[in-house]
Amino acid sequence: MRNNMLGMILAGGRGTRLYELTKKVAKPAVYYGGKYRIIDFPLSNCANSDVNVVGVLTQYESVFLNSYVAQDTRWGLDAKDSGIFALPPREKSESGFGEYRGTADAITQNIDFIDQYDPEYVLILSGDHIYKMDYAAMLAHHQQKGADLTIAVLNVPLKEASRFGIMTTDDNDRIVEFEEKPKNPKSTLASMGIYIFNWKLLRKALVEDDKKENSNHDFGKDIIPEFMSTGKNVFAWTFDGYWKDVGTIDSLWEANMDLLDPKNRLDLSDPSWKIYTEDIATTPQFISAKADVKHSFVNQGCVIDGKVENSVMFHDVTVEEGATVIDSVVMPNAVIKSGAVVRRAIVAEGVVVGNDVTVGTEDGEIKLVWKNVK
Amino acid sequence: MRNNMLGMILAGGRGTRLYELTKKVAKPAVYYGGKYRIIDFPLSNCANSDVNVVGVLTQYESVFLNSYVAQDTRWGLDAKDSGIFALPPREKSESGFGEYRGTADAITQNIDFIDQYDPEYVLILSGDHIYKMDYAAMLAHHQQKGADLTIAVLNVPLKEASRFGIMTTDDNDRIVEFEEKPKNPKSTLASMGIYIFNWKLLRKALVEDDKKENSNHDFGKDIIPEFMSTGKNVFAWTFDGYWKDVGTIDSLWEANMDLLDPKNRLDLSDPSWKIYTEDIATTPQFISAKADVKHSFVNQGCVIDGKVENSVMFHDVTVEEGATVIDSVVMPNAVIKSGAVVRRAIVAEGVVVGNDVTVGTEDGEIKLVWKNVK
Amino acid sequence: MIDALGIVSFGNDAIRVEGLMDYRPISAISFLGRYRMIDFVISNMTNSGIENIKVFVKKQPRSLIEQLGTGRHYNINSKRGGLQILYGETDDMTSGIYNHDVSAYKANKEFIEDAKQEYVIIAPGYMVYSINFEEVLKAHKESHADVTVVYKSIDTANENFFGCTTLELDDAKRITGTAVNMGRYKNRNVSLDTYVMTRKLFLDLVDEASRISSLYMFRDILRDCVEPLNVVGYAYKGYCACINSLPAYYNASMELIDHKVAKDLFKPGWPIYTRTNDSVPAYYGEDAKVTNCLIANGCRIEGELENCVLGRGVTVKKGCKIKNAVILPETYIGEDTTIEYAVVDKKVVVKSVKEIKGTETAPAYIKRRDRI
Amino acid sequence: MIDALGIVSFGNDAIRVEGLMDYRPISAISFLGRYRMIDFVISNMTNSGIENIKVFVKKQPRSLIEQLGTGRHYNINSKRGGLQILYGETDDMTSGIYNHDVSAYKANKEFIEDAKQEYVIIAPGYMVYSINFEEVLKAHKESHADVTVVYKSIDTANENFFGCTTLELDDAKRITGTAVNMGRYKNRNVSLDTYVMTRKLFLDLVDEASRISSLYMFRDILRDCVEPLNVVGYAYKGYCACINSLPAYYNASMELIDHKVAKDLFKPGWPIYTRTNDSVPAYYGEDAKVTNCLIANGCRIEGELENCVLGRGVTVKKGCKIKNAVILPETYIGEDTTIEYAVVDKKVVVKSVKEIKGTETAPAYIKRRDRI
Repeated sequence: MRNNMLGMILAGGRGTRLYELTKKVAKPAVYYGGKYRIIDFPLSNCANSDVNVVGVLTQYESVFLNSYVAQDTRWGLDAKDSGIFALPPREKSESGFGEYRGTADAITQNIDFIDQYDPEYVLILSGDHIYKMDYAAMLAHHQQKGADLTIAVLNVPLKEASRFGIMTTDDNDRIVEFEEKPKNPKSTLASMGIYIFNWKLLRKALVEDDKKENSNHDFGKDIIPEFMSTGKNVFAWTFDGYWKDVGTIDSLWEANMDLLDPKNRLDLSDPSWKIYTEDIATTPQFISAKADVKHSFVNQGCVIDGKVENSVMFHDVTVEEGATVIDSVVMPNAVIKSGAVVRRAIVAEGVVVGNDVTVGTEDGEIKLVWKNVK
Repeated sequence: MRNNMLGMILAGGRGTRLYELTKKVAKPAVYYGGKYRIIDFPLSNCANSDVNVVGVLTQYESVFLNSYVAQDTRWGLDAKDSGIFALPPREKSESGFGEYRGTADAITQNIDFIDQYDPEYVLILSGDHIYKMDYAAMLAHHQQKGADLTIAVLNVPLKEASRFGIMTTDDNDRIVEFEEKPKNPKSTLASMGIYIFNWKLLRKALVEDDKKENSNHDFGKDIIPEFMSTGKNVFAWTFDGYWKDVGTIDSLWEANMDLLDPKNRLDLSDPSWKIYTEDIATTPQFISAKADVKHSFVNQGCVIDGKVENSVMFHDVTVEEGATVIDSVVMPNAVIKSGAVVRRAIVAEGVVVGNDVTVGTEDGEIKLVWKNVK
Repeated sequence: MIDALGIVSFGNDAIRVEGLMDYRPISAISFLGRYRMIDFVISNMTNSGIENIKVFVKKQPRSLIEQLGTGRHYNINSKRGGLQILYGETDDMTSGIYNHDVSAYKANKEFIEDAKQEYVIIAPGYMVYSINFEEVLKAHKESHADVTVVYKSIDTANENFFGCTTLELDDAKRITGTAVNMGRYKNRNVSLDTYVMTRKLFLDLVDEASRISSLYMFRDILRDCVEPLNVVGYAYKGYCACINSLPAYYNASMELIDHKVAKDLFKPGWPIYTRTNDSVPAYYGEDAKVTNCLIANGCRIEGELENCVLGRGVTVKKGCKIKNAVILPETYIGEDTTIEYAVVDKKVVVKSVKEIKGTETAPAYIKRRDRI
Repeated sequence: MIDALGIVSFGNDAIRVEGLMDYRPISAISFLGRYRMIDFVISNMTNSGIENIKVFVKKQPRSLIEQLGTGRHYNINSKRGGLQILYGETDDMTSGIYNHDVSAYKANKEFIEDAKQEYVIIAPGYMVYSINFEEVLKAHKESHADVTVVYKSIDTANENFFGCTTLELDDAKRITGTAVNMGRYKNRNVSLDTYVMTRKLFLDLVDEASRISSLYMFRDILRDCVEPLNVVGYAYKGYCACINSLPAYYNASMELIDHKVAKDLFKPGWPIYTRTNDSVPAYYGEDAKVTNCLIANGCRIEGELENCVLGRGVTVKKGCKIKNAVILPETYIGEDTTIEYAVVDKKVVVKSVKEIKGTETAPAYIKRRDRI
């Protein structure tokens, strides 16, 4: 750890409002952007920010996620002293077996993991947000301010502010007030759930919190208020880029469509900040003589014989001759058969949309197609 | 998986009779042989036998073990479709969170992991045995016999037979009787806890066993008797090499001393069957003008100024001038200070044996030195 | 795992892909957008269970070193097997004509001697095919041949495989003579320069060749051997292209745009691996018009493309009309450019030139990193 | 991470480790049993936060390709940074004298141009030292020098660093002149051929050098530059050996057997990485008698050793008496062999010869894979 900061990604979420997409994989493993899984974003951010040791706290349906993140070569965190480590709950010699009780408890139960590396700082991240952020710049701000805790914040529209943890800061970026989901927000600076802690102080706070019976063992509800109330140096660091929490089918669809917006600020093709993901062996994409592809992202291995417009196509999707895909997200290995029409839909991995079937409408609700339709 | 066999290593054991050596690491992570951890043996056997996808079922104090095995480059299982996957218990969408109830249950809870790879055979191994075995040869025997299940067996002395699962076989290696720890053993063929199952049959048996209320969900007690009683083709494959289950301080010490025996059959220097382990950056070993090293294994990074005889020294051990180490195992980074005498002892990692201190005696019990002695 | 050492050979001097080969050995040339030529032979080997592979390079090793890496992306487990790059350089080599396959084998003999495998499978880096070497080895053992040569019966020898070795076979598939394809006949059995033999025989033949003449290449010694040895042919039936000239490179690229033809090369369960570049999916703009094309990731297409192969990260701006062209990775084609019958090498920037035209038989070539 | 590109240079023709260099470039030579020479400079770079490293090779790249691999064992994360091996070969190179550092830089200029870093740190593969380049870069920035040259003040210039450049420094540490150490004086400031400058200046100097003469090497252009440019010295105080001859190689090996000397090279928190070989711990037999030795893993020692360095996997049978020798990896010394003052190369088998003796100033050399 050259910059002495260890990353911990909270990736235990079930993502129940993504329905069938999270039936067998945890929310951080959900597909996004024609090629990626959501957790590729915090992992790639870590790799690009020189955060070389990353723990991923998993719990729900973690078999796939554990093995996915453990292939650390994908994100280039494969040097001798680097690595990505899946951290599901485990049996301990002193306390037996127990699941994570809250976001803070997930860290508490892995104090021994963190201690192995003896970091000066610990970066806490969420595994289900889409954004590009330079954590090294945030750390520089943390060090410059002499902070004990720095919280990354985002300016949100006032009407949405009550969905977030809201900060009030002074001229020096010091946080003077923190309210979790306030009814009448005093500011529009929302917490992104991204924290840099001085590890010694966090460690102490976690050990104390662990003993409190009434605690939710949660960063937003317990640890940050504790830091505030005991007069620690808590600072805000303002982020000014694309950021999305994809909790629902609608927001997942929107986030994909955002990529097609010419004004979109999430540039995935910037060579200096690549988003890394699994390397899949496929052919190139075949665009046939009958194909008509416009305003879309199409990934490797696709065979396009039909019409694709304003859509995001994952690897190895087949769109047969005479089929139409508009305003949609089509996940890997899906097949859109001849004559089928797919509009405003998310087609899940491997799903076959049968000949001449129509799913979705031009202006209706976003449709999740999670099993074959004939 | 070129030979279509997936490996599953049971590595959940606490190893309570190894006392302080397993306080912070699970038994499969205990040091052995001057350089290795016990689990390096089954993992290296898998790599050398072309078993390219390996699941490691962990539970007790698994943080270290999970991250240790996940660095699959160490064992050369780092190709695109290969890998070692730590599989601790996890929360599932349909059944919530639960620890492994027995050896068979550990596999049952990971049926979905195995199904991802769709193997024809599954190899079940234990993470805490020391031996070199070609599982590909065992698989060839399994295929040749048309077996549903093949159990690796070892000829043990009759008096020890009642500690094992004991097989009776016919001329064709078919197992006709299986008794778990019999009082009056009918044979000396002991199960090594190494099984090759046809996955489809095992999968079915596990799903059925999962529902049985009185089951221990254990291979020896439940699954194998079930295979026997339902007339499946169960065969024995006889192993004729070095094999050791190191469950106690005495047996761990013995296993290390076995390496120094000229008749020892566990050749760790055979280039065609290397045992792989963590790669540690150290200096070479410095043997000074005052040193006297005889009949010992000494690992990289050691600085030997004193006398070392009939001992196994792990990396970066310091033996100062005038210190003596005889008939002992000294684990990494331990320091034997000037004038100290260590005999018939296991000195744990990082322990300092102070100036002129004596630990152990010439013919006494094996002494475990797990904290600094002054 | 099969009991064979893989040897990737380099071409003889008849193999000359004009332009492209000024910058890298043929096996490192970009192909079909996603791949480099060598991906095919290495993937064939690892899919066949060959994990110990020696890749011979004649010169300019850099691009191959980077493409091959440790081999993990080709599914080679680093400690069991491995990809070793062997270089033909010798101290007394003052001229290129002595730098041929036999001299490279001889200079690196110890690494072949040290291998544990009973057999060698030799295959070149300039063939694009999809072959199961396990089956070839099995056939070799069953035939009790000394040497098995993989060949393909073609009826277009007057147009393809120029300069390749043609084989005369008797009814038992024994090879009775060889010739060089000068394009005079249509129907020929063409050697794919792919051989199976024991490692011992291979080493003997290398010694024999270098004893006869310091100019002898491996195919020369094989020609001499059809009499004393039992040299047998193995017929390969799938797609194969021999990339030994710029037109051959261009034609194979055009041919494989057709998904039906490509299906004969890309077979289920037989992945062609390559090194990932972590590029984004290809983006097709509002005004894109793309028909009959093979596109790699990272491309941004705002113009019109017909019958093209685009490498990774190619940009095609608005108003472009590009037809029958192969554009190599990271090239930028500025607005309103017309391109027809061309091969545009890597990292070219086309800004001021507005028209590039070649012909079907003599495609235009724009050289690497050119700014025009 | 520091904002510098690492460049590992190869030596000029004055660097000639007799025997050993017939088989590999100097940077690939085995050193102190466990290492290869290049491990020191690469570890220094990665420990200093340099993740983008270009290694220049003059010839025989194979052993370096294998030692370096992807660089992960040197702690280089594969996707952020990387080790790239660049080869000096050019088509018009008919003779070795044109194959020098400047021609190699020029041939591979595009890779240096494409780098993102502001600075370059150039360090050779034949120095054994332990240096923090982050501190050198910091000093370079603070001094506002155009070029910083790392040097060491030594009082044994009559015995060591022959052929190296010596520096004349004024009180402000500005370099006012250079010379070549011919061994005439004891006290000299010796250049460690280690430089810091901006990437832009480096590229300009390479152009300048090749403009003046096709025989100009990088140190020639630096000599010419001390007047127009502000070239400043940075004093390195730790252990350093320049391995530019067989005696220098031998002497450095002998010197570092002493743990007190070695402590000046192997510093806490500054690991020297190398490629693991997965060898077992060294075995000392019943009759072994080993004093004052550096031993690598995989050795089996049954004889007597005094003042020796043993590489990985060396076997020393009973009755041997080996004194003041460096034995390279995988060599086998049969029973009752006496060796004194010798360097025995890799994979040698000593069976019939029973005595090998050199002298302290001219150690005997047994060549690679010899069976004697």
